[in-house]
Amino acid sequence: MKTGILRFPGSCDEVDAQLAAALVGDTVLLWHGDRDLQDVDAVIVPGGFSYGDYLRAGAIARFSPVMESVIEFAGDGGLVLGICNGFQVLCEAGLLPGALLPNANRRFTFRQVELEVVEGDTKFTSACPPGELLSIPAKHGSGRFYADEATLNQLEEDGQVVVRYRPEQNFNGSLRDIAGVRNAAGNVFGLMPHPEHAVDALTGSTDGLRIFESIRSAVEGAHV
Amino acid sequence: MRARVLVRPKQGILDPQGVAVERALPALGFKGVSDVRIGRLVELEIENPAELEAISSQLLANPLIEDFEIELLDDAAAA
Amino acid sequence: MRARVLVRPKQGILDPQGVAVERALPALGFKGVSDVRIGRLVELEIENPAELEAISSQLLANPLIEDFEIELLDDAAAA
Amino acid sequence: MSEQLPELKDAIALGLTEAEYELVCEKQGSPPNQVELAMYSLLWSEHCAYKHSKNLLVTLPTEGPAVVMGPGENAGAVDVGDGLICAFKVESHNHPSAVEPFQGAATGVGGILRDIFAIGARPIAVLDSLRFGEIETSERSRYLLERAVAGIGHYGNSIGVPTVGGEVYFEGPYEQNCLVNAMALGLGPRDQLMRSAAAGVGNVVLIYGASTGRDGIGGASVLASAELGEADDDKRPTVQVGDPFEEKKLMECSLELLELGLIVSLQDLGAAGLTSSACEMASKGEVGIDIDVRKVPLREADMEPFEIMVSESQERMLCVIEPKDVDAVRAICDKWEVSSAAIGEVTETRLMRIYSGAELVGEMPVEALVDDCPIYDLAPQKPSEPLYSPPIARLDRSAGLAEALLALVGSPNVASRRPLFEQYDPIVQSRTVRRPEQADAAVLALPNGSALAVSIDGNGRRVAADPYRGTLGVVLECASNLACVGAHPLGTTNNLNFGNPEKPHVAWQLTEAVRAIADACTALEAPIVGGNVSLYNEGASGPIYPTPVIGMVGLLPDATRAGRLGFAQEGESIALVGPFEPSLAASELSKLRGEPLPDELPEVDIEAVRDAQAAVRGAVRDGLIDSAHDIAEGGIVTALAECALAGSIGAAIEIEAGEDAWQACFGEAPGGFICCGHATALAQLGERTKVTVIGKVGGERLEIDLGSEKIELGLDELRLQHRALESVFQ
Ligand SMILES: Nc1ncnc2c1ncn2[C@@H]1O[C@H](COP(=O)(O)OP(=O)(O)O)[C@@H](O)[C@H]1O
Ligand SMILES: [Mg+2]
Repeated sequence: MKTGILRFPGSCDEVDAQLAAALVGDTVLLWHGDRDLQDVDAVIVPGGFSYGDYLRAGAIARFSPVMESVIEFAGDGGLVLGICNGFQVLCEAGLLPGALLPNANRRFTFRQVELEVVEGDTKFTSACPPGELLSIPAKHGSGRFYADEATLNQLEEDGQVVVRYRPEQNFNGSLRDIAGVRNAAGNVFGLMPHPEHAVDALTGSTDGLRIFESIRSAVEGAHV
Repeated sequence: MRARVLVRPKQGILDPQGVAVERALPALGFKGVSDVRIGRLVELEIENPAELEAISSQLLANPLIEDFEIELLDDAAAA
Repeated sequence: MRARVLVRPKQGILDPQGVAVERALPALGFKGVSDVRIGRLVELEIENPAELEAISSQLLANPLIEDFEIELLDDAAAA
Repeated sequence: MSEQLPELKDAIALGLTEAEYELVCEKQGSPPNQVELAMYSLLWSEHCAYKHSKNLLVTLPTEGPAVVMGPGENAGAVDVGDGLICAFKVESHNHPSAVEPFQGAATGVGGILRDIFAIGARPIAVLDSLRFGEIETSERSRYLLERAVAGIGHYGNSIGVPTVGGEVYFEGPYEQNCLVNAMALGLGPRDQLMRSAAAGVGNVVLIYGASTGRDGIGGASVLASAELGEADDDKRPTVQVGDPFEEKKLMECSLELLELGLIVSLQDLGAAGLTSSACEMASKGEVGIDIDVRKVPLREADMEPFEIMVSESQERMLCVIEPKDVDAVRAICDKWEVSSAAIGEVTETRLMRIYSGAELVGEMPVEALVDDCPIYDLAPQKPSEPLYSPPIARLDRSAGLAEALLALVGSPNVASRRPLFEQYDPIVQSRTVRRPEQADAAVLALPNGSALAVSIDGNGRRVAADPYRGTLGVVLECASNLACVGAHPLGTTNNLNFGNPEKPHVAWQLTEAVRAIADACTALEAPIVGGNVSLYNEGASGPIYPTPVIGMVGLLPDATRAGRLGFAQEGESIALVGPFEPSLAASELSKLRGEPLPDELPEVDIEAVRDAQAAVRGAVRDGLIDSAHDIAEGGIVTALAECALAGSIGAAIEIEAGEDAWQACFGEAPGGFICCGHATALAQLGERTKVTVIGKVGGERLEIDLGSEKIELGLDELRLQHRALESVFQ
């Protein structure tokens, strides 16, 4: 399996995502100005502050040449994972429902959070038993998930809410404690916390590794 | 021509910044201020003002969460 | 009464947001946009509009790096 | 530009003395024009010329086995093995932060990061050291704290460099003149180390990064060289606004240029902008430089030549490259969307020649600009009267020990810093083995399995009481912090934040502090590889507490064994380790009681402390003990509470209080550690240094039996107090 990690000017966690993805396969960094996705099996839109996140997080990055290819790739069923800023970019690009607003506490906040895996049978969570708790760091200034009531209801009905903050852990004010959602087709997933920063006991927990293992199973399952 | 786009959080969406300003005012001795909303002010020089609608809805505002309003400023009034 | 305070980066002060937006526009197919300045839009309900000047300079804007402009909106025009 | 030559009064307005102005005229052979005077006044300012501190700084020890680059370059560097170096330095942005805390602190971080990548190292960590007035009573201090922290986070988070540690203290003397110091570390290949000396006559001088505007004209340099009085609005020029996105691109672009070997020499543009970078590059390279200001990319069209030369616009770098590489360098800049322009040439003239197109608008000997500023001797004198008024009492004399402990744990100088540091990203780059509040020093993994440890420390109140011994304590505390994670020091950086050195008692504080840094660093074999000096930190009511801030970088061989501070396991033994002789002089408790500063602190046995550090370090490395924490503000009992809170587990302790239970509980001194581990392990540690087993880990309470008295508090009660700073951030 080969994972491509996007690199925008202003990306910060792209190398971290690459290190994590390298634990389950090959990796390549994809430059924002290039359209060629280099035959990757999965794409990660990483964390950071693409284009400075000026105006609105993710607002400018979604128009980059590489995102045109990613939108096409996702349309063809390719796996796309958006982490933090990547989640924001995917929402702005319309690949995921909803939007991410400035945190309710008005501050950039770093915290190790506990997430509940709501949907354990997605392409991104198949390695997690449903209901499993993951300890993963979150760090962002605009992570308050918002969608209108009707959309929220529909997301819950269709099993598109993949991970939720545990009680007391939702510091950003996300509606219904939503930490991550997938698209209707199930091949695009975005979340605010950083699974790539939870893949090594030396630097924290290893709970995030499950997400990457799930992606590998999805890709390799599809290949056989 | 100089133009101005006012971008506001949609009604019904929590605006924590606005709430914070509202909360800070009484301590500074200002009473009687309410319903504070904080948004973005974009001012620009544009050759073809007909494009402003598209620029605003595609880039300057996210229609899911924000409303926008376009004001054309005649050149004399421009700063 | 409804009022609006427009807060802008002072002339000569770097406006990183404005620069970023200006650079992004050509890629979206919009040419002919220049001199983009991004500021804050504050809208509020106030009992005594005479206080707006003080509120703006003390809380809403930082006079060292920002200018502000006050607009009183008649109640009908208020959103 | 005005045709008229500036006069003496203009020179004085720019901060030169009459004698200095006359010396400039003499060096120039005629009165300087506007461009020349602007450049002289900046380079001869305290900030650039170190005219009151140079003679002291040369007394610092700067050599050691690990030192690769000592003071004099953009940052110092130490060898960390396997062909890698760690570059590090601390910088102050005190006066800009007092005026506009968000941008002041943000651009402080931006500036120190540029110093790191200017020498070819990728920034891997930031630490901050902050001082404000009393937040419990000062609205202004709360505002400064909140905005400075937001600014540091804004810059460090956005650029993808983790902020892994820091310190913050609140004391009355910082009310008007807050301190905002930032330290950064970088990692890079030893053979790619870059220096700033311009070289190669005929080579091209190229500026890249942000365009040049009127930011901070006369800013940091003039500001940093004059006291900030009450009605000094006219000394407050345009504030510099930081753009971390621009700096992120600038950093990636610089590192790529260096990796490709396209750069001959490199220098960031900091205080005094193009003037100081170009002149220092020319000076170090013993060459001349011609610059055409019309070629500098401008943000505002109508700038005068002198404005372009002194602008302090952020996020800019200056490099010397070979003419054949110009296109290649500009192509890399374009890739990163960083603007670039060839603006000059290296010459053999040893002159700075400034052109505006074809017109020569300034010509100065490099040596006169950089080396000929008069250096002043200090006139140190120990004050006969107390310099600082006593703090306001906040703890009643009738309070019991338990009540005092709660007050200490909740006092702004001791309470948890979480509300601050959780605004910083401590983990980006995937190297952070110990985050804030997990251990006394931050720990960053290296590729070969070893790890760097870093700590930054200061204690203005103790230094104010006794500049020499107080400063010894600061340096020792830094090394103790490293020992607690298992690291030995490789090198040290320092930031000397003091008042007006022309005042004899400030000169005395400064002289004594530098003497202590030299003594302690020599004893610890932790040489000084760089630093910064920030003088004239005064408010209307006098100087700040003298505040030498020490940053120390160390190495531990096995990252997986990095120490922690929290109590680990039920049933383990707890020991007091090291030659600890507590005293209430200038302690946190005496501050809470509103006591005036004493005249001196007890003597410090540097060697004994050093040996205790070695013992603790060894025990952590060998995996012998499970926690280690050095005793600092609030004494042994506060340290015990911190270990219990960090480990979320209680302890039962017996302390032989002797005559003075207060001193035993809350007295402070360098050299004490709280360690926990199996009884046999602690006994083994006892063969290397003084060890007294004082209790056991367990339960949900902290119980301290002092013989005649007892302190018993639940962890919940302690935790609630410990969270006191949360209220500042709502
Ligand atoms: N207190 C100090 N101790 C040791 N070196 C110092 C001290 N203050 C400044 N230096 C050294 O002097 C040089 C110039 O410092 P500075 O003017 O702060 O550099 P920059 O222009 O990069 O900000 C640097 O090499 C710095 O490390
Ligand atoms: Mg420098």
